Amino acid sequence: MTSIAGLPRVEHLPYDIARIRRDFPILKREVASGAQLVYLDNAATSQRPVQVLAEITRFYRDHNANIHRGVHTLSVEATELYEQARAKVARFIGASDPREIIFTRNTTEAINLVAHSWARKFLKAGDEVVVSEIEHHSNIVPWQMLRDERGIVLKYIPMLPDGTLDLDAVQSIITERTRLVAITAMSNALGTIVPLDVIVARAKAVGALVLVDGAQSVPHMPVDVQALDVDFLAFSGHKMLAPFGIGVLWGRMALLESMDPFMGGGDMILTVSMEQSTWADVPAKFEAGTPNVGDAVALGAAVDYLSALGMDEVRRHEREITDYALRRLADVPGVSIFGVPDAEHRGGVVSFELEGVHPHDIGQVLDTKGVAIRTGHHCAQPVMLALNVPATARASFYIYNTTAEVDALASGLEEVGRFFGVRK
Amino acid sequence: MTSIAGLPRVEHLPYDIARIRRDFPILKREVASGAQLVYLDNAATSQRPVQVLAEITRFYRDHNANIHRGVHTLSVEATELYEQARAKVARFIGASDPREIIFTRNTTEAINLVAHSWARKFLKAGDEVVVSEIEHHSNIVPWQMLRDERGIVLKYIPMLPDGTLDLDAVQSIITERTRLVAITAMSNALGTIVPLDVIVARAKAVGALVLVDGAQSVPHMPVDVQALDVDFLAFSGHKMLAPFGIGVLWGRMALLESMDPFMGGGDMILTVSMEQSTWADVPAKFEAGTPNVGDAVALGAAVDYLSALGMDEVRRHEREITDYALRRLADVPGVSIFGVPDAEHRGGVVSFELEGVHPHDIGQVLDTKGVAIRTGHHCAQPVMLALNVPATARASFYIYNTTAEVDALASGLEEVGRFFGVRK
Amino acid sequence: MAESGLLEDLYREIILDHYRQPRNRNATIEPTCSADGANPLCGDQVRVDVALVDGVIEAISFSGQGCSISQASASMMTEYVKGRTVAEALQGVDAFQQMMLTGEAPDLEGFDDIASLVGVAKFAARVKCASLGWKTLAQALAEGGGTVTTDDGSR
Amino acid sequence: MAESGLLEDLYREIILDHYRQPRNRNATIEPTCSADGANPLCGDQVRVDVALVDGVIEAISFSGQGCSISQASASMMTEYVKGRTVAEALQGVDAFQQMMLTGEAPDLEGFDDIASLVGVAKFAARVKCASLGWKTLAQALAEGGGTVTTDDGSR
Ligand SMILES: Cc1ncc(COP(=O)(O)O)c(C=O)c1O
Ligand SMILES: Cc1ncc(COP(=O)(O)O)c(C=O)c1O
Repeated sequence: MTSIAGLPRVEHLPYDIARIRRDFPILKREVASGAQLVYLDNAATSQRPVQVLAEITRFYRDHNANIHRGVHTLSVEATELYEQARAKVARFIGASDPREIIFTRNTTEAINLVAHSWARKFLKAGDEVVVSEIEHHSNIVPWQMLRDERGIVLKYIPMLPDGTLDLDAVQSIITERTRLVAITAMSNALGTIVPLDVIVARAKAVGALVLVDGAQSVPHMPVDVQALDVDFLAFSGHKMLAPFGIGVLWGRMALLESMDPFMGGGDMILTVSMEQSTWADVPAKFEAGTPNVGDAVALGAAVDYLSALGMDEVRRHEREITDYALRRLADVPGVSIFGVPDAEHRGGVVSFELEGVHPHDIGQVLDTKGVAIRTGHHCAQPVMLALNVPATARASFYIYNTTAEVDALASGLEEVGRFFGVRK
Repeated sequence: MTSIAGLPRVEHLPYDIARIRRDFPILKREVASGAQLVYLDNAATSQRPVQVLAEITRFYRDHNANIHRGVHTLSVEATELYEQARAKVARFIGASDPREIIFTRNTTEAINLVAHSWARKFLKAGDEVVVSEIEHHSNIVPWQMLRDERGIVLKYIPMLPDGTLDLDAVQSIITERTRLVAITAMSNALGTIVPLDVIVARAKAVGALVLVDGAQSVPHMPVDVQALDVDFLAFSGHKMLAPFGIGVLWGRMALLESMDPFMGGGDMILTVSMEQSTWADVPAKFEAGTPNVGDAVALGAAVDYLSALGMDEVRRHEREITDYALRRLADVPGVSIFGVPDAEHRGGVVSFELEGVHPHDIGQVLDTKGVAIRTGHHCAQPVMLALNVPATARASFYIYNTTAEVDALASGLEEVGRFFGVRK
Repeated sequence: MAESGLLEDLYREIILDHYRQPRNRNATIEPTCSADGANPLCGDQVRVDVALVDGVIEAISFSGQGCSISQASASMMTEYVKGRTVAEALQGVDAFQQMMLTGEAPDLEGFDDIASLVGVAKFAARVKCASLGWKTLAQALAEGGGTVTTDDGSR
Repeated sequence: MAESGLLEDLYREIILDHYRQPRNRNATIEPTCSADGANPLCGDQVRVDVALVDGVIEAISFSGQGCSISQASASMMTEYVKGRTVAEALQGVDAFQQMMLTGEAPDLEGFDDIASLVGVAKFAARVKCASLGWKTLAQALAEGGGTVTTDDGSR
């Protein structure tokens, strides 16, 4: 097992946006209309730099083999690369032990794994799981399914009209019966940054565990599991420069050891007889079947890329862009922005509506200008319900976005307004 | 949803091994000792042709976006490519409806999905699930877990000493209480090709469903789900030229519709409120969270590659290589081969032992000659138990392997024998 | 501009007209059958109420919310089917679905406005929006009414 | 040949000698403590029986099956610890583990044969084989004996 100490150091690079953009050739692409792409759908998935794509190709062209303890050179190399990626991810989120990193397909599988392997084992009817009203469906539906199957009680920390959580309610909603608080660090629909410390403090006070949905925080800001003092962290590679198909569950070693396996199959066993099987140790216990070795290795490269920039710098850049976007869009006739008004308390996500124009139409018209935004419920229907809108339009930023791209969005919106006859 | 009829035709290519090998640059690699790679570990995972690697890069460089019903160009393109891959896979295995293709991580997840979403819903204590003694752990452990959780009865069709199944026992083991027969089409440890027709006939007679573990058959021989007349088929992309991280569960539409979801999260829902959620239709119901779009698209390219060769030709080539290997290895002093003696009834898998030398040592010494084989229990410990060996050495072939490579294996084994002092 | 051409392909003037001034929207009728339709992934919702007399659609109303395409298409649908028999209406539904599939406008009497939606066929993500009103009408006319959704599990 | 050099790095003559003629294998002793070890992924198994008298390993036996590396290493281990105190034996276990980690042979009296296993450190997949006998010995000497495995969940 590769140790964190054994990893090569990552060289720090200055934050040079022109250089960064050159690493993403897709940004030079034109869409059907002939307009150049302005990619503002990063909360759905990020783009991938050439370094990550090169790593995928390099892995398959030079080292590809199955890692199941093969004795031949390729298998040994592939195993080393896979375990090195695990160590890189551990270092990236401040985990002390690479074995605490479980590779999953995505955030969704990571959360389902906890619902299956921890909650099904340790929770009984009447035990409470607390989530919030601003969760992504992936952090709601697994708990609803568990509720329906096992009779646990599912409670929500309410959202205030500005998209923040009702922190006063936290004290009364998290109770002595609460066994788990499963909470997002950042809302994908509104960009709200959740003050985890308040929630963790209350959870600790009642002896509940804390699972953080880091799908939107790990890609965009420094995250340190020791400093957060939480128990589980789930996130997806595809939102942080890595390929689709690879995600992470981090958990405290003692917890992971206490849990049941999730799926059964090759590689998660110690012994199998026709009568009975015994389980392998963590993390293998949770990685049944042939893992996604290639994409895990590529996630290691993605993490290196982000580390070279520095997550503080990533956050600084996004805060600047978001601040600019909040001000720029406020000037567009008919636009109203949902959520907290300042970039200090939100990630690089700006959800908005344009008076008299359905989000779907906004997205469609912007697309002809090359501007790619997301429209819909963003897998957060409870948020839509609370805002009393069927859907919103959402622009979301990442390391390569520029203020010029925000301008393109704003002037595109002005044209949408004209096209659909929004009064000035 | 892309239809099969709408897919482009695949041009047939003559079986030209020199051309095929050029598509796999890794085959020119040298291992640490300076010897050229002879890759004979294909049952663990295949190599990937440049066409598949190019497709991954092309997807991410030109079309990358999340597919969750985005309205912008990239998202529409990515969705189309993803659904086209689904249709390609459907065509490849003779499924009539692309919606019957569920993308999973691998065979293991596909089988666990059935255990979770079908068996947990429809089986009750005392119901029987029948597997065989030659199954991969992935088709044993999920059923043992279900047995321990729900009290179903797990039965095994025994293996005969030659590695074939005891077909006489099939009649008595599959009974009126049998609800599911989960059976491999080809043993990964011994290469045994299972006469599925016999088993399907008996299963039908008692009204049991049949799940086929196609991890070793779909990559290596023509497979048509209509002709097989089975209910589920599970297989892995990484054993058939596609990347890691993508696998398939095929199931009959009516069955899939009757099943509960597997994981909960984004994209598998129709509506989510804080109180209750409703499920999306098949296949989305089973694909919670962001799918592995890039690798699914690459699987489509892999399937095109295999279709261009023709699966009949693939099988013919492997039968020839296997036939040659069986004869060639029989001549090596001290070698005994496990399993059926003729290549007609086995896939391209040759498991063997070398008198007086532990498989691990065989693998290690061969590696210095560049020859990559697998040693161990091949995730089939019951087979090892039945053969009364701790492990075997296994060579397994694919479309690019040559008789010259079999010769390299054989002369390597001769040297292993000399090195460890096997008497002639 | 290239992009404007594309845009106008989708958003023909007649469509915007129906969107801004929907026909038979929230009309007061005494329905004999109704159905609800939803495209939950866009947030589109529509309800169709039909007053059938002797197999003829005497009056029709739609309500709900959605994008311009879904609203305009529902509006045009109501205009088209009003006064027609159930069989004719269902034929219209078929013709519409066909148009979305093939990208070719059918040669059908009274379909001229509707044919302006032909451009939608090029926008896979929007076909569901355009079809919603029509599918909901078919559901209303079918025995029992009920709820339809245009999310077929594909993406 | 290049490959031969590599091979001989791993399979030193002394290792093959211990493999072909294991010392203290299946010896008849009256054990005071024992432990079983397994490396299920290779099929390696070993049992270590120890006869302790006043904190000194008076007699030792190993049995089981496995590859040349695991067998030779267990054989060398028994030779090394026989006659030593528990503390000295455990120091040997530490020194061995250290050697596998660093790829450098320790400067320890009586470790000369064992140092021939230093080449194993370069073969990640084989370190577990080489360590099995030593870990099992440590387990036997620890309170209670029991079972160890060298599969730590990594690959
Ligand atoms: C027959 C068989 N079934 C199942 C599997 C499991 O496949 P995966 O590890 O891709 O899930 C394998 C792969 O080794 C296999 O050979
Ligand atoms: C906050 C949040 N949680 C969970 C998810 C689900 O991630 P995935 O679809 O990669 O499983 C997302 C992605 O949209 C998200 O933004």
